[in-house]
Amino acid sequence: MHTINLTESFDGDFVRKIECESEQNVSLCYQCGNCTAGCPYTFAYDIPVSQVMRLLQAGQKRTLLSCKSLWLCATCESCTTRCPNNIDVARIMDVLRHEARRQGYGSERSVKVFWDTFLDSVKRHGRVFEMGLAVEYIARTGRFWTDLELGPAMLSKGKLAFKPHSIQGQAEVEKIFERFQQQKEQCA
Amino acid sequence: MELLDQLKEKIKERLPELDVVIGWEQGFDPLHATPLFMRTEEDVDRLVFSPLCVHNLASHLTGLKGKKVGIVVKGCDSRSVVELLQEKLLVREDVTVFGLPCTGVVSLKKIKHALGGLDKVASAEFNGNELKVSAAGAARVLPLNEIAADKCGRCQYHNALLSDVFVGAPVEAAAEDNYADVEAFQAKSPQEQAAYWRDAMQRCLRCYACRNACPMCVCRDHCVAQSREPHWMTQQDTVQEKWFFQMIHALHLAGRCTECGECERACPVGIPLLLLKRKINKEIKELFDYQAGTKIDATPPLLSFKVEEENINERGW
Amino acid sequence: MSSSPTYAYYPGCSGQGTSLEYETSSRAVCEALGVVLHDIPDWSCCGSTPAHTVDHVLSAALSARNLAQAETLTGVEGIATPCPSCLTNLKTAGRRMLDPQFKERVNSLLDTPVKQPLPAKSVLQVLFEDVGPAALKERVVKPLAGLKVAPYYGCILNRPPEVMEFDDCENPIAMDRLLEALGAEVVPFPLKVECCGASFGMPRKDMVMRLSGKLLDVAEDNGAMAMATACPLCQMNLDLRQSQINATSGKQHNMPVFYYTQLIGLALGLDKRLLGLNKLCVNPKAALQAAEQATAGAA
Amino acid sequence: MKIGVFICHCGSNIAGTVDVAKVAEEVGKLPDVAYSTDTMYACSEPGQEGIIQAIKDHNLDGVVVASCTPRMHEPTFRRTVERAGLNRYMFEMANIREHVSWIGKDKESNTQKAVDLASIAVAKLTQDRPLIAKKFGVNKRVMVIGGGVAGIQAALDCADGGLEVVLVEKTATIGGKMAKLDKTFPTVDCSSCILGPKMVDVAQHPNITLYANAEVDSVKGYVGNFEVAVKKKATYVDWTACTGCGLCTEKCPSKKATDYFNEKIATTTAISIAFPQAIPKKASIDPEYCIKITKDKCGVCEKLCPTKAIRYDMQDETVIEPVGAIIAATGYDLFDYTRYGEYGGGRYPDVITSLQYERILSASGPMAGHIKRPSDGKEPKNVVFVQCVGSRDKSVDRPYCSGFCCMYTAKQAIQTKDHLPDSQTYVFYMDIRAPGKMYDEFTRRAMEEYGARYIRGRVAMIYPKGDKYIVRGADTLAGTQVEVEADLVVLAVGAEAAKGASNLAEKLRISYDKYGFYMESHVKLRPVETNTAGVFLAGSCQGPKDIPSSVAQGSAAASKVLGLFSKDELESDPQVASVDIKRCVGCGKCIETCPFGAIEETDFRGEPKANVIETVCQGCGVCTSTCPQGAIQLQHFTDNQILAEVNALCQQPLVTSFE
Amino acid sequence: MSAAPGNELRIIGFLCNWCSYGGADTAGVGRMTQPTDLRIIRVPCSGRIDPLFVLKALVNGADGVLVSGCHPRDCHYAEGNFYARRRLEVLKRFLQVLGIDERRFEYTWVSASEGQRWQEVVQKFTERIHELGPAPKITPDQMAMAETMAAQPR
Repeated sequence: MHTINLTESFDGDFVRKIECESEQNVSLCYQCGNCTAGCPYTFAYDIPVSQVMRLLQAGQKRTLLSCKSLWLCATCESCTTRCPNNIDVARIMDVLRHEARRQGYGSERSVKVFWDTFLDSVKRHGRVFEMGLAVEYIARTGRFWTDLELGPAMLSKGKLAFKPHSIQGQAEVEKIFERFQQQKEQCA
Repeated sequence: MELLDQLKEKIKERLPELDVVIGWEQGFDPLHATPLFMRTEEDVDRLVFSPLCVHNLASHLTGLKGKKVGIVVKGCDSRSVVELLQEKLLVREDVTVFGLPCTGVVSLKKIKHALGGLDKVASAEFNGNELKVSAAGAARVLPLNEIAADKCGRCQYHNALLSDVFVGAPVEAAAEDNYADVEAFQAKSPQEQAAYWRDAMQRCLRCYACRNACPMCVCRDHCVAQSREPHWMTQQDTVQEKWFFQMIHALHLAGRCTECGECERACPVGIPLLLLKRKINKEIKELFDYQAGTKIDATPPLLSFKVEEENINERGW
Repeated sequence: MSSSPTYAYYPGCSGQGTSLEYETSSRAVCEALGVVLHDIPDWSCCGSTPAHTVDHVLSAALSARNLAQAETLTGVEGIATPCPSCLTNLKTAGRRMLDPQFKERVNSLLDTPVKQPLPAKSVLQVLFEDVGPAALKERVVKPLAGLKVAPYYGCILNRPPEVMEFDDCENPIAMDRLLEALGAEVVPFPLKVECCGASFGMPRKDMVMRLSGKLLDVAEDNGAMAMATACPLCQMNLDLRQSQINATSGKQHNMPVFYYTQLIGLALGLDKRLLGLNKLCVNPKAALQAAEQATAGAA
Repeated sequence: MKIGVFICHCGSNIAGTVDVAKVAEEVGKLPDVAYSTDTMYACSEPGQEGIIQAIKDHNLDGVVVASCTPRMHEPTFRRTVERAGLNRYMFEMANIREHVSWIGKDKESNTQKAVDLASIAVAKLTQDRPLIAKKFGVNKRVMVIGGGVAGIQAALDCADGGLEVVLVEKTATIGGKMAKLDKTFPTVDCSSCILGPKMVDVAQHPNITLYANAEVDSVKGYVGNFEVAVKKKATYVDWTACTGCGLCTEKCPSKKATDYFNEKIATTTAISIAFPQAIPKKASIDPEYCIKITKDKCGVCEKLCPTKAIRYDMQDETVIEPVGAIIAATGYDLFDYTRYGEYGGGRYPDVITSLQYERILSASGPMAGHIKRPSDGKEPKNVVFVQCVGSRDKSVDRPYCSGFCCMYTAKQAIQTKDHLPDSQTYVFYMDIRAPGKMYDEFTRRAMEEYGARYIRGRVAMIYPKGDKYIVRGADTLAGTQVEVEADLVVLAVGAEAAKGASNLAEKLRISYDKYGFYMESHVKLRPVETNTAGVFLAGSCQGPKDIPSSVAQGSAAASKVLGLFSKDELESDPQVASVDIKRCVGCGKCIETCPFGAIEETDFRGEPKANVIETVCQGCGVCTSTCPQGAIQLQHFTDNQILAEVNALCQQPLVTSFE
Repeated sequence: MSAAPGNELRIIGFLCNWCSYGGADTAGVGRMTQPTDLRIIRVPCSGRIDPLFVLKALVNGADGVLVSGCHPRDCHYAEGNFYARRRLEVLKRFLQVLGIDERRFEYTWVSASEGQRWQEVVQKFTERIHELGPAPKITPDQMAMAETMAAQPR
């Protein structure tokens, strides 16, 4: 473990940005650990959520944005629901993820690719095309063995449509993404 | 005629046990009635009663404290007597009330307006719903509803609410008071209102006629307007001092004013002083469902409270 | 008698595929119980979890398009959806759009702006509040007596309570009461709101194996013959992936995982085709028969 | 008038953000101000001497000090001007610290505001008149409300000091929470062994009248002369006859009555005595469960009672107690832990409160001191303690630390090991709060000698697994999630204000905070006084406290009462209403509104007039704002004094030029 | 929105000694920053406050008046604030015909422990008065005074 120089590495702008976007005050956290205690994903995290909060208080931007935990949070709201200080921890995790995306981090690639593929599917069809999503995901990750064994069951139950359920308003949905992208670029 | 004779008879019956009975007599001209203090039977014979008997005689009561006093009251006047009794400013046994039914009194201001002046009135005669006036050689007929006092149009208490002797047949009618005048004034912007009062108060002479005419202004010589202990007001003749006096008057009457309108009637410069009191009455009615001078044993709302006030919403402050 | 409860209905994408049977059984149950559903015309995907991991305005906008579409319907008191993930997104979008600035940013992404977001409810909430266990009980023709079922609500149906505003966030009971009304025996299930692994099935199967595996373990420990869920993702993780879980853990779970609407449909004696029991991966026949036998034996 | 003005620096507290010299200069320009200066610490000895010297040097008629809040030092400075020969009411204070320098950083605005505040003080002073206090007699009896350890201590100290004491206790026995405890920290001595003798002393003390099963109904009067109505709730047993033999409780057939003393982990009989050492040791009937009262059957106790003490038709009774002072010692109640759904919300029988655990540990408790699980009576092996349940938790509106949970948990962990040597305890804590004598050493012993495993982190959920409970928490020091398989879980539930505390506060006219704890007069310097003269506080009603602090406060409150009663007469505050007989029209409106009945009607030359009973008047001034004639004036807050302040603010240009 | 120096408005507070004055002290002890416009007059009880004091202030040029007492049921004098509540409510409504914007007057309850609440009340009321701006000079002499003041060298 390395020594953190708190005077030099504290990134106040980063803390303020996360606080502002999440509308939360991270100083409220007194490190009781209830979020970590309740989090179903702690076993998979590289940094438990209470330490994410701690590192955020300490302004440790790089450590946070590069951590895997951000991508493994399912927003199950257990931390938010139980926080004794009424901090919306899940929202902070969300906002950290946004920032990580903006700064080009994506430490859990398979998850990020899955989410991106999902949104592409929405953009392309207006609704999620599950079959297409699976195929695309496998293509992008090269993990062609993913859930291969489930295929027959799903197909035999008629649960996977081969064609997307396209909607009339597909263009409208696509424009949502495009306008979002434009606004983002304008801001940048 | 019948009513007046009956009244005279009743007064004469009671006169021996009373020091004085207050009523009205004809004034200096046919349009004016004036208070009459009856001590003898001859005095009683001068008694009149007509829509010209505008004075609220209750204003004289507290000045006669300690004496056995009889008083002739219209419906509205009776409320003042009730209120004075409720406030223990009169001793019930000392007051004998001769109650009358009343169909309304005139507004001399309206008559003046209609006639273009009140000088040289030779005769005035009520005939049904009309007043026949001859002035400066010309005769005019004025419909009563055009010259009635504003307060009569919304009167809910035509008959004396309290009387030891009631003369005549009670009037059945009772109007609703929806405080339309207050609502209308309230609809103006604060700026318009302020300008209105500024103009009005510039006219004010600080003559205190309003106060002196008020039956509920019982402080008399000790009115805070002129005292130094406490020293609420200076004697400076400024608009805000004069206006502040009207605020004092109105707030000192909060929950007490019986809306006889004497303040406004007495004002020589025509300031609508009753409006201020009616505004407060309106709110007191809404907040506490209370009207002054209607029940002797009622508890005045500003001298009491409820732990939970159902009508006061404190706006979440 | 007041008029029937009427809602704008938002089916959600999975209802078109992986949770077809939830979709058809929800509709069938609502119809049978007098809840009127009008589909939101040309609805689109709410963006689910992936959208809010990118941006909150984008996420809200994907939901907001549907809120705007719902405003074209008349006579509806709100939006009903069977899917908790869609529900969360619709409610969160509505709540955040109370802030006029946020609303403006969302509307700037849309062709048709949202005027006044309609309140959203889960179909479970609609059935619990507008129909209620007592009325449901009266309609039961084929009680599910003997069926020991673990009610599993999933993590976001009731959480966070400030947003979801329905039922207890730690120990919800709405589904319990409805299942009890059907005559089923609801077993204690302490992990009612614990996460199943969510959408990590494809990218991080290991996480789903562990979390859903635990849910199955606890349900079984508590004597459940079946589980009831209210979420397409939960159902898929527990049912479709049960074979994977067994393969990973070496256990032999054979736990049918129903949508609670399927169980209501069964008890109401609705058309089996609409209930889609044949679409469940873990065959429920054995459990249902066992229940029947247990009741018969007792009688 | 010659007024002296002293603007205090308060070190840098005021001078840091207020230009005090400027304030002194500006205020010095006012017409009546003869002397104006700034001073480093007005309240210090040289500060006060400076004031006295200036009064003499400049022949001042009155003094204004602009410094801190008058709620702090007004009495100090009044004594100062008195020492210089002025009447103590020829003094005014301007609060330029709490209301100016501490709440704004802009020096120019602050300075102007300080000038204004000092100016209104000067304006008021020009209207001040000397006032002389009157004396009145004191009823040297004291009422103590609440018979917990704080109340017991206060009652005994007062009684030993020679005062007559009335002790009012809500429940059927005194002893409070302490009587329910098995052992006490940090000595692990037996609670009833140290409390029991004190309880007996209360019962036997000739100066103490005890009303158990009684509550305060209403409080009238004022310091020295209160009248308290005490409602003695029906016990259905004539306590003058009852000998506490217990025969009735043995034979009562209704055995399902709620056992409040045992924190509901057991049931008791409909007629019962709370516990063997109860004081008074008298039986009482729970009417909800009594078969005779509910169904008019049974009547066993009546038949058996050797002294014929049973009264099924007993009614509540109210007695009036005149006292001169009141000590509130109403204690605390436990936070309702069922609000924590994640801990089972009361559904799990083996997840219990710390006080229930005390009853389990207690030899006189329902399990006779054997630790057994409520569900199946088995001895637990793993016992988990969860701290801060309803403490330091904003989400349940309990942000404060309850103070004593860390200590009793350590004690319970030690006791657990003593009772069950094979057991293992785990303590989930956030921080260990052990700032007392031998306290931290004690918690260390729990870990070092008794092997309690302390885990720093909150518990997120508890759920049953088989016949055990999974306690899932965090170990934040290890940075991980942890699970313990527990047999018994003890929740360290926090303390909250006693139920009905705010209600009683309203009767006593004392303030309480948003949680219902009573407000002391000054946080540091007047910890057992209230803002209502003659009403004192002891124990946890003021905020959570452990036994030593509660006892200390009980004694402190008693010493305050003894001090108050050391004089035969008290000085009344001369800031009372006074009638101008000329102006009074005798309408009696003031009589109607006075909250204290302090105004009476008198006859003055045949005219009714208002007359103020000075010792009864509390100085609220409701009468003054009621009287339209301004005939009744609250001294020191007369119309003229307040008008002077209003005028000082309004009748001058908004911005006085500094140049 | 703390007023800039020189930009202050004239706000007068009437506070009861036991609760609200204490609450303001508590806010001070907690260093809870507040706008500086308010000047506090201490009275024993909100029941002591004659509504005419409020009018006196408003007529003579105050831009806002704030009255604060103990919460109902928690009056040091048991009943004073109950009377105050009735009087002040009537007063507030009376303003509706006096040409004085009723928002310039408010009454509320703050206990001695509620420092933060006091801070919020002061903040909110001061903001409100600044939104309303300086009170219109209703009388000619006041207008004259305002002019003199404006002409004064600063």
